[in-house]
Amino acid sequence: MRDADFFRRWMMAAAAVVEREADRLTELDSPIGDADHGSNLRRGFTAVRAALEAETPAAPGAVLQLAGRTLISTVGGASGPLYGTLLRRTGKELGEATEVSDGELRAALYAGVGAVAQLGGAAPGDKTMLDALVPGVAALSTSYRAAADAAENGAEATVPMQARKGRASYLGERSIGHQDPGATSSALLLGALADTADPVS
Amino acid sequence: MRDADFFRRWMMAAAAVVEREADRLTELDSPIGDADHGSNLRRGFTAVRAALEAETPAAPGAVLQLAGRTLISTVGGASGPLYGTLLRRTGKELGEATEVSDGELRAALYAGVGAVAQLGGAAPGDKTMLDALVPGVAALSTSYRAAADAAENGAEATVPMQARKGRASYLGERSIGHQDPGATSSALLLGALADTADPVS
Amino acid sequence: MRMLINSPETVVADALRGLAAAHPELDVDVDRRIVVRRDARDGGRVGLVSGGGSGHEPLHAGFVGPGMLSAACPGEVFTSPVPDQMQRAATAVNGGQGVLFIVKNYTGDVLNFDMAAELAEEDGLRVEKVLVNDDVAVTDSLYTAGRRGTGATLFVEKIAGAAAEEGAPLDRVATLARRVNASSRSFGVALSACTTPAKGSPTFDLPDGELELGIGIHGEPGRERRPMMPSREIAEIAVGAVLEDMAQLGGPADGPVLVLVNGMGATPLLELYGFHAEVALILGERGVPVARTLVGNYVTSLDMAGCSVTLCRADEELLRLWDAPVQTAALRWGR
Amino acid sequence: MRMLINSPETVVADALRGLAAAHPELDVDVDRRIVVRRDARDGGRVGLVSGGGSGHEPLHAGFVGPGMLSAACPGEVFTSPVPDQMQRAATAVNGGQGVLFIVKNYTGDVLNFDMAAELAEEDGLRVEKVLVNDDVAVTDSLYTAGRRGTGATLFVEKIAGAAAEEGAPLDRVATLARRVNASSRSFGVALSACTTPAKGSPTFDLPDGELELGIGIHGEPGRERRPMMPSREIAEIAVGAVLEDMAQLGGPADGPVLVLVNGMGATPLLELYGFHAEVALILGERGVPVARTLVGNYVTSLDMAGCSVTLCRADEELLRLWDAPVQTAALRWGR
Ligand SMILES: Nc1ncnc2c1ncn2[C@@H]1O[C@H](COP(=O)(O)OP(=O)(O)O)[C@@H](O)[C@H]1O
Ligand SMILES: Nc1ncnc2c1ncn2[C@@H]1O[C@H](COP(=O)(O)OP(=O)(O)O)[C@@H](O)[C@H]1O
Ligand SMILES: [Mg+2]
Ligand SMILES: [Mg+2]
Ligand SMILES: [Mg+2]
Ligand SMILES: [Mg+2]
Repeated sequence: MRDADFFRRWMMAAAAVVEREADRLTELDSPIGDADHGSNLRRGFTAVRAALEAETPAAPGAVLQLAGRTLISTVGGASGPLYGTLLRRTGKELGEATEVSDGELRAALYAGVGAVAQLGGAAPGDKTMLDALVPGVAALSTSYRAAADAAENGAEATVPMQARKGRASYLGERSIGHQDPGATSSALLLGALADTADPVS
Repeated sequence: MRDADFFRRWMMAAAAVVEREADRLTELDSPIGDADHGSNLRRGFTAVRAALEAETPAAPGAVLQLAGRTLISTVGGASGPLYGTLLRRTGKELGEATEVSDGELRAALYAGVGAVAQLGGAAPGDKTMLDALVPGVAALSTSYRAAADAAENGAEATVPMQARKGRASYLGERSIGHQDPGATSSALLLGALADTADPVS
Repeated sequence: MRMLINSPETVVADALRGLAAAHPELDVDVDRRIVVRRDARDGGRVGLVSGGGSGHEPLHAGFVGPGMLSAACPGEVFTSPVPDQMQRAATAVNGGQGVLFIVKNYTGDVLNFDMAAELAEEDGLRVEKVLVNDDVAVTDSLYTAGRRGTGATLFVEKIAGAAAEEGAPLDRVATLARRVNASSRSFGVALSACTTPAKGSPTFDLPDGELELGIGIHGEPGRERRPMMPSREIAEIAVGAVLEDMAQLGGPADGPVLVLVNGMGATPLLELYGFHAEVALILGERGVPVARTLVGNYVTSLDMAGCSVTLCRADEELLRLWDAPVQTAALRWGR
Repeated sequence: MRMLINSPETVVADALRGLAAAHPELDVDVDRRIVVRRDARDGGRVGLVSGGGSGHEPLHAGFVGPGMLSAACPGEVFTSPVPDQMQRAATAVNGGQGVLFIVKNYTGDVLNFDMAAELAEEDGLRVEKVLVNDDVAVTDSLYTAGRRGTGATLFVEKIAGAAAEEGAPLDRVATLARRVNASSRSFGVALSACTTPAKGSPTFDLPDGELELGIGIHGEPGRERRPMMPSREIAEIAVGAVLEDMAQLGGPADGPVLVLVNGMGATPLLELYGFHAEVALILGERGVPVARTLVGNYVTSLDMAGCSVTLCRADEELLRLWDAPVQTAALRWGR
């Protein structure tokens, strides 16, 4: 069973890895976007960290909902509402229980990813964060590490895709050959989850 | 004795050399000026050529006055009024005679250069066209070639000078180390005169 | 990085402080990032709220004032604002007649404004939205995020603003705004990429002597790269693309148009006017009468060099509203 | 060369064609290169004629209209116009009350305007001249061509234009113009050089990460090169230099000032407003009250990145004339 502290540590780990990788995410957002994905997420997760230091929600669901609300209120852009919705919806699914099972988390994340797909209207293959989130969440049934690896593979698999959603879609065929920044950050989030679940000491 | 055709050919030779050297003059005007001296003089002498093709003044003085007026009406900048005045004043000094002696031309050019000094308020050593014109005209008593060489030396001698007139003066000490574009074009004008007087066949 | 800034993090806040200092007639909340016309709630007018990423100045804050926007919500550079900003702005400008959100069609802007509209409606406000999507360079909108909102935003904000100023009700202001958008088309060209403060180097690599056709206003490259050409040819391409798409509007092809020749930020006015000479010539050759013209830097992309052309097919009503007085930092005329 | 032009030779003529197309209220003689306010001769006003090299747009043609200039004479890029232009403009705007030439202090401008004044006086016109020389970066004016005319030109043209519009006689308009110039000081900074069409490459070499202090508006480098610094520090240097020099004006050091934070052409408005935040803060710290502020690209240097600060010590009369209505392409307010 996973308690609120586990989710807090996941979010802190996510904040740390976003901080570390922000420049790379912005770089990825340059050729096919507007060069802000890294700074967007850095701003958002810095705020998430501050929120979780100021408040200590007692339930896993509350932790994720606070994180999601914070992202929505601080990030902007496409990724703010999308990641915010991912965490908020996942948190809502987890309800008010103070501990949740891995199965419950998996089901909740399914719902969260579904909400992202609905909000953004994208499907796998459109070269968005969904290309990492969907295979990542699917592999959760194996393990957190498998989910992270699947997301990572999914992110890499966006390179040859032609974008059909988000800014990269404006480029048409010229979007081919670049890795999607949002898929990359999604892999980082699931990586942070795996690191929190199975700390590599 | 020099007739109107001699002065026409001088102006045509000047137009040709300005055309050839325009880019270099503009380059020289970049580090210590506003990068237009070559295009200014090219525009002016192209108009001088056209004017002398349209009209054929019968007197040396009229040729130079027409050229001077044309420069004033087409160049603008500092060099337009200064070179325009040089030629206009020289032309006025030559009067209406249909032929003039080398001595008369020398005296007239003295007056022309004096008019430039008066109009612009500059003196030799200020890093302007006067640093080529003054020694150039002084050497006319030897030969046209000597005048051209003296002007050329005078232009080169502007390199170590600190400008006290014109745009280069704004740079203060940073004007040191660059050759003055106006002194350079003055040397070209006297070079064209020498080529017209002693054609190197 | 050739930027006149304190730090990439403070760019937007610094600009808002400067805006507040320069324009006492505006109510600038630097922390919450909303710029509000001081008398927004007086007069029982419909409130007009727009916003988007920063980096397109004077859009939108420069268009806040009598006859145009009631409030603007600037986001981070090239990042749409967050819903809280628009929700607050809506409350600040609602004089009881409801609020129109003017949203440029980008995924981020759409999502954040949608969330804000939900929040505002939960607060009991009436909210309408108009989506600006005038950029004809985005084709196949089935397979993209749809056409981008660019120069037409200015037309929408000006004309809807004039209608609101006259006291038109929300539905009518919204309908007009949608009509202006539907009647407008744009095409943009970049001669250089731009540099965002966060990245510190150009967003793409454009060698000297080449240009990008069909760019947007976020430093993204266009659809196609071509060798540099004379402005006459660039104008042919831009005006051609706009007119071709406009033909689908139906209606008289020789109806009068509003023209916006818009600089992307780093192209001197000298060049923009020279470019406009070609645009005007081409429109004349094609028999398109020009009713009004605006040349300048209005919907920019930081320090990008280049320009865009926006045309709006305008009937008598739109022209009257276009001519109506406007008093903002960046657009002023009349009365 | 990243330029939206047809050819270096046609830049000025093309821009004038575009100006004519965009502004039917102006009388633009493309061949003779004069831009005249249509009703210049009506009303028996003093005529105000300015001009200078092109590349500083919207200066001067963008300031032609009611309440400001009667005519502008654009020269080639960075090259003063020729006397024939000013002579013709003087004739075109002379309504019998004489003409004031507003001349930026550069050797070329001074010589050409002087020649034009002689010609116009030979034609029987009354001509006065005012020399604008506000740039404090040029020190030792004994050993230079003297201080350059930069941002204060806008103050002079606006205030003298308002006086002429009110019907003030030539002497009084000239005296006022000289007073505005004498009360104004500027300092400019470049973050990049500019590229003239004729040369096609930057006028000087400024490595990324460095800036030039004390530049003029013709692409010439400044007095000093320094490593890049935050805008707060740049503002300290610029405002400091201006205020120090202004102290020589005597009079109350805490008199109100007009502030112009002027972009050199390629610096985005976002950065200019951010820079102005610092300027306003520093003026506040030093106890200098700001009466009016203008932030934008007004006296530019082609595509140079950078900015300048101009302050003008303003009494009640100057403020009143500053606030008077103005209707030009680039500056409009009032009525
Ligand atoms: N409609 C969408 N559905 C899912 N993800 C999307 C959608 N649009 C964009 N994204 C994701 O958002 C990422 C960009 O985020 P970000 O750069 O922060 O926002 P913006 O595009 O507004 O600048 C893209 O790389 C993509 O993965
Ligand atoms: N006061 C002056 N007296 C004599 N020559 C001058 C003076 N000022 C400038 N010059 C000359 O003019 C040249 C510059 O001419 P040009 O570049 O055509 O005009 P501008 O300086 O107006 O751009 C300088 O190199 C210098 O030789
Ligand atoms: Mg982005
Ligand atoms: Mg020069
Ligand atoms: Mg963005
Ligand atoms: Mg010049």
